Amino acid sequence: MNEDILIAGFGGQGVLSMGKILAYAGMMQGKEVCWMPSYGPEMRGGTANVTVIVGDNKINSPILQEFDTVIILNQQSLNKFEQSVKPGGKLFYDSNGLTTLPTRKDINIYHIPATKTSVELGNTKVFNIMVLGGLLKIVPIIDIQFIEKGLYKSLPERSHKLIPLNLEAFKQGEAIVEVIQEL
Amino acid sequence: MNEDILIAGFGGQGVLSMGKILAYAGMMQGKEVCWMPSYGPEMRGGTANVTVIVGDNKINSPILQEFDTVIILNQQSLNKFEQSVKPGGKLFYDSNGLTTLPTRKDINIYHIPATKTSVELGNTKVFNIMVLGGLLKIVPIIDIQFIEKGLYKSLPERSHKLIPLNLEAFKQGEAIVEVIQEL
Amino acid sequence: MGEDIQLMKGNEAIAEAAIRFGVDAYFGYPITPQSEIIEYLAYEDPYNKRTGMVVIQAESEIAAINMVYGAAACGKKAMTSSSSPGISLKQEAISYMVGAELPGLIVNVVRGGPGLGTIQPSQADYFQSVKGGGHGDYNMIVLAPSTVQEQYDHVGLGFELAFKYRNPVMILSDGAIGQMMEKVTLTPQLPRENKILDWATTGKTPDRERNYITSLYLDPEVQENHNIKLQAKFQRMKDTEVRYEEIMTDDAEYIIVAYGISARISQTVITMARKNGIKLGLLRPITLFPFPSKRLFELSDSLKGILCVEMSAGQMIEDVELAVRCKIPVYHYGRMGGGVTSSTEVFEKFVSLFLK
Amino acid sequence: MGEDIQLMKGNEAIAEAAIRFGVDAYFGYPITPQSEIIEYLAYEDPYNKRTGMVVIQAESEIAAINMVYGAAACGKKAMTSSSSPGISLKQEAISYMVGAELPGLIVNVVRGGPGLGTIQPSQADYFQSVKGGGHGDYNMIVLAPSTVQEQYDHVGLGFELAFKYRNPVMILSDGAIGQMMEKVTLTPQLPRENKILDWATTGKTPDRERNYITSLYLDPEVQENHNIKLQAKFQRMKDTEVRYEEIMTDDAEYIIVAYGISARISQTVITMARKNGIKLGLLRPITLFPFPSKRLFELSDSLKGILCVEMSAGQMIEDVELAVRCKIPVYHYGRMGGGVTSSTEVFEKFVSLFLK
Amino acid sequence: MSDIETYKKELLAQGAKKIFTKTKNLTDTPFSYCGGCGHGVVHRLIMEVVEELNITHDTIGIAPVGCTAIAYEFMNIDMQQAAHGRAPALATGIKRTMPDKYVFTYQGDGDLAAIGTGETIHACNRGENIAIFFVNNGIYGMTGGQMAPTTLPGMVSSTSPYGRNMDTHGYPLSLTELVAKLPGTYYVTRQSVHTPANVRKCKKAIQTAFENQKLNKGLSFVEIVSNCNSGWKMTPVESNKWMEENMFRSYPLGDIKLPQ
Amino acid sequence: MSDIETYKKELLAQGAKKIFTKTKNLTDTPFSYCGGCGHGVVHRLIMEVVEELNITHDTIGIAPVGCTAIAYEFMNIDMQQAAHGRAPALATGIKRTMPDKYVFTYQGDGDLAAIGTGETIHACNRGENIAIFFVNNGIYGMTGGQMAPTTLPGMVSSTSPYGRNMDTHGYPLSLTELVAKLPGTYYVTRQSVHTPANVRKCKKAIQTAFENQKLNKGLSFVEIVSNCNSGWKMTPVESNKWMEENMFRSYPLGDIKLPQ
Amino acid sequence: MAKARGFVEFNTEACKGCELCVKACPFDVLDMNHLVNGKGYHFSYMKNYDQCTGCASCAMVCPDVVITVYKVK
Amino acid sequence: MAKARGFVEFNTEACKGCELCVKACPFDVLDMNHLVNGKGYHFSYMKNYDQCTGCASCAMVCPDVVITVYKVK
Ligand SMILES: Cc1ncc(C[n+]2csc(CCOP(=O)(O)OP(=O)(O)O)c2C)c(N)n1
Ligand SMILES: Cc1ncc(C[n+]2csc(CCOP(=O)(O)OP(=O)(O)O)c2C)c(N)n1
Ligand code: SF4
Ligand code: SF4
Ligand code: SF4
Ligand code: SF4
Ligand code: SF4
Ligand code: SF4
Ligand SMILES: [Mg+2]
Ligand SMILES: [Mg+2]
Repeated sequence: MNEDILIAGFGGQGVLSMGKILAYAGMMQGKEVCWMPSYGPEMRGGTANVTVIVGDNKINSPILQEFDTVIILNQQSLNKFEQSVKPGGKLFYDSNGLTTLPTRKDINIYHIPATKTSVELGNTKVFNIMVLGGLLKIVPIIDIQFIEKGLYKSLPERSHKLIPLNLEAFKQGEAIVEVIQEL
Repeated sequence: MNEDILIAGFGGQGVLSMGKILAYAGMMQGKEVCWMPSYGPEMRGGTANVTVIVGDNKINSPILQEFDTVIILNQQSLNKFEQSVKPGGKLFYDSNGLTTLPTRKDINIYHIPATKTSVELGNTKVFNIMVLGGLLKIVPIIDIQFIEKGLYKSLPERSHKLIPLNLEAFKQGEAIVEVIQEL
Repeated sequence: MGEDIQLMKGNEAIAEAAIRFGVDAYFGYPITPQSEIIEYLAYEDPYNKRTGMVVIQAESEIAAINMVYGAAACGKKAMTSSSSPGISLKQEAISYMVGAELPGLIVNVVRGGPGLGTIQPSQADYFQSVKGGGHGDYNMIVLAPSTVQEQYDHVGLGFELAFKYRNPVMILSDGAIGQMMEKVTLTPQLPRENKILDWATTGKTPDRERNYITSLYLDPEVQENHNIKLQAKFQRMKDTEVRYEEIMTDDAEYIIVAYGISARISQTVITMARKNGIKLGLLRPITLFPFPSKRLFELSDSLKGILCVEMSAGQMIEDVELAVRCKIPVYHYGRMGGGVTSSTEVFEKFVSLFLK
Repeated sequence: MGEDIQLMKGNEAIAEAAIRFGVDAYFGYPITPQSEIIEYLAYEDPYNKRTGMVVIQAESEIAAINMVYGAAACGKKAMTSSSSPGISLKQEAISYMVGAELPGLIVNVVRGGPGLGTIQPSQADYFQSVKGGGHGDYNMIVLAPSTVQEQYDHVGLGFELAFKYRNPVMILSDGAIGQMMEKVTLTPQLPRENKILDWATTGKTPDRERNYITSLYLDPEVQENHNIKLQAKFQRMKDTEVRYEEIMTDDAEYIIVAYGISARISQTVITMARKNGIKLGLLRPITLFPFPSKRLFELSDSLKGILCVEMSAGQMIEDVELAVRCKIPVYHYGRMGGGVTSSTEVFEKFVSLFLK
Repeated sequence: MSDIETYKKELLAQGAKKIFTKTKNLTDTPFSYCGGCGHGVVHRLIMEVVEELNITHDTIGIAPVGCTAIAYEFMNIDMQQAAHGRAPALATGIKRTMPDKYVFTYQGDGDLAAIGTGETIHACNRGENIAIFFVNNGIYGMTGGQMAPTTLPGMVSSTSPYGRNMDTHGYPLSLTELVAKLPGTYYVTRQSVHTPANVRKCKKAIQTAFENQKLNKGLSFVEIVSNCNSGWKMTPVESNKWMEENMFRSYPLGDIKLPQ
Repeated sequence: MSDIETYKKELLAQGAKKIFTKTKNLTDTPFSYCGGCGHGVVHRLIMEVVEELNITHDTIGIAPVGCTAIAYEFMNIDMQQAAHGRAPALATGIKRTMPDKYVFTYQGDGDLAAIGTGETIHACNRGENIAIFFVNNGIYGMTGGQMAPTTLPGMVSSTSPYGRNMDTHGYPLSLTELVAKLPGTYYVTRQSVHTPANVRKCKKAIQTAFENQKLNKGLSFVEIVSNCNSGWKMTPVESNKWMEENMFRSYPLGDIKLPQ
Repeated sequence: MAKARGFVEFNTEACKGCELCVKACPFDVLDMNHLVNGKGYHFSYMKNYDQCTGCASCAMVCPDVVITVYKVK
Repeated sequence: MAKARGFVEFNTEACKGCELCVKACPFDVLDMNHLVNGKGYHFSYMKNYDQCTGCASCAMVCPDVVITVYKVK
């Protein structure tokens, strides 16, 4: 089975790189992967989103309307993509960016307070990976060892020293994810 | 009936303008006319030719392979176009430019010694119109009065004073044309 | 006679028409076999001596078509002309003009290609003109004159259609028609209009919102709506602007489909055929886009076959085949070298294809 | 694993392929959504760090394609890339390259038009690529990758074909495939060849006549013979280079014909249809010129209908209709705004057209 | 009431007047440019001058291809969007057919000095009676920071990631100095908008450009050296500093050709 | 035997040597140019220099669009025919991929200074290590004598039948002086071929251009002011006189930029 | 000469937090707020409001025309 | 110094009658023939052949490379 994932937030939140880490890790684990970003000048300050498909089957269309899993990191994205979760699918959010909360009753909803936690840790740069930790805790499509390999593959050499810190944050993410609603 | 005419010689011999005078005159006489030149840099020093169609019917193709009447003013043109005269058609030539003479037996052949005559008259500029005089003597498709009108129409104002001289030359042309072979 | 009849080259007819139809501006760059257009205009000097029409020799074909864009966006009647390689250079701007919904006239006096090719006549730019040599989904009305008179008339018609649809119009001529002289009945001088059009950029007066001319729609949805609007416009053209001429199609068992200079040659072929008792007719598309597909489809019921005569390797033939839904045999005959085919050649080809 | 597998953007795959296939030179000008190609090459700096491949950012798309012309005429593997408006600017030079029989690779990562349009993906440059956006009768092989792997592979294939036929080859990609990342199996580094080709301008050695590269044939007869030769070459391409992929066409009652990103979307549609017991298959042209007309004609005998899915107003559909000789219903579905259509949309369209 | 509100009220009572606010010649649409980008200031100055000269109803502007392709969203006047590099050709088409209008192009360095070189040189050489406002930020902003003809030696961009190398990438190109040599240009100047004083000077130059046009003097060419903090990968404040220290050395501010 | 034959025989007996004959680097095809046209001389000089420098086997020339589009018919070396104005781009493509070859473009004024302005400026600015031979005859010869950017004020052409009017047609454009300002050009000179002395000087300049290329010095730009007697509608002799009296005033002969 | 007095108003939602006005103010009036606006930018505000002379330097350099200036003449 | 002596030969069929060589000869050696060649051009010939110094001035300016020059050294 393939997992169709959407990550959506502000351009500055590292949405695209979050997707890249997932895709790299999936690849290291020998899976089929596809990463499809939104692009162009609208991203300047505006919303960015990326589709990541990870799975065992050949990937057909990279352009999806509905997703198994959606990660929401700001209000605009919630407005735009709450309806894109497949019935029975999963929605993750970080409440920090939100003024309203998801309301659908037919999906599973999880909260990852990654902004808050990373600020508390004094390192907002690990926000990304923390979100992934929360995600993969619930949707265990990729092993942490491959996340590590993925990081080595996707980050430039000079950033490799930061990887242990990132793995810490990943685990933190696994720890902080809360179930809001499970079907 | 339409008369399909080809005039062929050196670019410098005024081949294109000869055709223009014919076409203008035909137009003044209320006929259908079409003038189709060869063009382009080959004309630089090389051979030039022009098709003129004058007649009473709507003119279809301006691109002809065979002609009722062909006027030949240099050797290359003789080589190239002697075969383009329709059987029973007419070929006019000025022997001055020629090293060989037309040989076909199935066409009418006329000689207009216009170069020689115009040199003798001391005015080589009227060579053109002299040829036309010879032509129209044999192929009376246009009246001299319309040739006159055509000249007025086709020549720039400043050259109008030369028209009487040209009409003289036209008549001279009528006078000098010789029958070489008539079927 | 009363009428103002002149003997003119096809290229000169376009230039004189531009002045007489009150065109506001011509922008061009020399190229054989159409330089007579700008030369005639330079000689007539309409800016100073006739209508005030602007005539500029631009630094390139690209500059010329973009000058057309600028003037057209002010609601002016602006035109350019060139020949094949120069027209290729204009493709980006033509696509922009359609995108920005700008009227304007582009004349292509086609010569033989590809590449620098030859300066002799050709009809091998059909696809470029009709299918869209530029990028994106677009169309423009393509007029195909076959007489010097039509060269003249199509300038007027071209601008009428360009402004009716706010879309560029192309006159697809060729070196033969551009260079030949025929009688032209000239129409009376029309004034340049100096109309202020409500969409044009003529300076934002206090009584209206600003006008802007653009083909940029970053939002895909807005872009799509724009394209839907454009497509509806192209459909309107198809519904209303098809023009063609038929010769002896009433009783025809076969027809030739040919435009421009090839149609002239084919007329003679029809005459030859009829003399030989062959029921051959001619359908001459005057608009290549929109193509007279409906009429061809109607005719195809009673036809045994169609010969497309084009001075190309066979381009229009695709539109003919689609028009008749491949119901009857459709063949191509043409030449590809700038040399123009003769009526006899075409006739022989016709006989060998259909009657042997 | 042994194999060298990387996760790459479609655009990056093209750039990496250029280096690995031993391409001699890339000349380009930035434009979204394909600037990653030149950026990747600039970062890799193959001239200094890998193969000696030349990478130049030209002053314009026109300069870039003419640099390709110059290098190609020396027998070098040279390429350029751009997106729709930039490709329109290259039309004159593409026609020249065909006329002068020069190999070379042109990548078009298509965006929405007409005009400046949108930077989002589109497939509306089909006609321009396949029918000839430049002047004159010409064709080039047009490759339509639908995966990042194919983006990579087609660079190698493209040059192979370009040199086989001495004709430019186009890769017609789109913003979606250019921007997305997938796994790519990289092939081993090939050396740049530095072969001296007998037709190329590499300096006239005493043992041979001079070589010259030209598309100019002033004499119509010579031009015609040249065109006849070119047409024979295009026919050879049609005879030998057709490439396509079929998915579940064996028992299909209907098929979708789609290329590039639309084919990807359509694959999902096939899955949906099969789940619903509908016998739908897919024919994906890999070469758009030459078009898999013969195969479509064969298939059409057992089909009830065809849906063409293109992100355009309907361009390839003409080739599909001609291929099946209008024997069966052929419909178009597509989007025109840069927004990519969804599989569900296509499926619903299919059902409403054929099954209701 | 907060202290500041009290303060304002007090000053208003003392007769404080609004001495600066957004010109009506700018629309309500917020600029889509990056924070700190000089394009916004230049937009404002042009629109203020047009307002002050009272030529709003007679001015036609041309947006290029570049970050400011959508300048027509912001400038509340009649505008045209040009193909990349062709704005001077559009301007020629407009000015020749509408000689009483004020016509200006707004162009970036990629647009004007790379793909548009021919159009720039020839419009200048013809002495078209227009104004060219040329915003030189040494980079292709819109497409993501590629090298421009104006990129400085050693400067990093996405297509010169190891710095512009003059041997292979060529030299920084200043068309401004070149067009100043052409008899068709009447007024050529180089300005910036990174300090209040420079902004005021630049506004004066823009005003002169329009005034020249009224007098039918030929082409006025105003280069504005500006930052592209996104492309340069700096904060706006850093980028202005970098600009002063680096850009102005290659592109010194000041008048290059003055009306005689 | 005629007197002259006797005379020749006598001189041969005295040891007369052939001191000048047609270079082998020209083909046997006679030039298709008009009688008296300077293109022929320039062709010959380039081919002689290539022969004398012994670089025939390493030289690649580029023919433009213009009267000399078919220069490859005459020059007995490897050549490419370029699209109108694009020769410097071709040259870049060649030189960058074949850095050991000698590359030159041969271009007319329409080709180089009108449609090709961008390519000219940028090849010069990049300092491409090539030679540009620029034959300026003030007109578009090939297409029948239309106005060029270089056409002189008041000069009659088929598109300026009442003389070039600077108000509407713009000013004569000298790209030569402009490219001399660019750091990428190494050697810029203006020559003519209308007298034996000028021919000899011109040949020296052409030679310098090739020698610079050997030294990898950047771009050499040799303008040759020439006649187009057909376009000017004069005899060759008249046209050379007219050229001296008129063209040289706007385009003064001499070196413009010399290697430092 | 007594120092002129003035104040400025911000279209806070239009501010992109570029800080150019802060650097441009000759009287150190302005600073960036620790709060963010709807677009997520820290915005400029009058920290030392009573030092403002209404010189408009801030408004001159503001790329987003955020600032309106009032001055006592 | 005794005047150098020389002579020239013409590829007469290539001559286009431009007269540039005639004007260029410092010793008035050349003139145009009243006869025409195969292309119809009057062609250059050595009228005062014994004045020729073999200076090659004529050959320098001949656009059609018609002239070969011989000289006694
Ligand atoms: C024909 C064409 N080529 C390329 C592009 C892509 N493009 C858009 S903007 C741009 C460069 C913009 O740089 P500049 O002119 O300096 O403006 P800035 O964004 O820096 O203000 C380019 C290359 C295009 N839209 N059209
Ligand atoms: C794109 C394009 N535009 C125009 C032409 C037509 N054309 C051929 S030569 C020429 C001008 C030649 O003038 P110049 O460069 O001065 O060379 P000359 O003939 O004077 O030596 C033009 C405009 C063309 N072939 N291609
Ligand atoms: S990318 Fe650069 S030029 Fe464009 S808006 Fe941002 S800072 Fe300004
Ligand atoms: S037209 Fe002019 S440039 Fe061309 S060959 Fe004749 S004289 Fe020379
Ligand atoms: S008006 Fe002057 S003093 Fe007041 S905040 Fe602005 S810059 Fe500072
Ligand atoms: S200059 Fe303008 S946008 Fe920048 S921080 Fe100040 S008020 Fe905000
Ligand atoms: S070689 Fe000298 S002297 Fe002899 S004919 Fe020629 S120019 Fe005259
Ligand atoms: S210069 Fe040459 S072509 Fe001219 S007349 Fe003398 S020999 Fe003949
Ligand atoms: Mg820029
Ligand atoms: Mg010239």
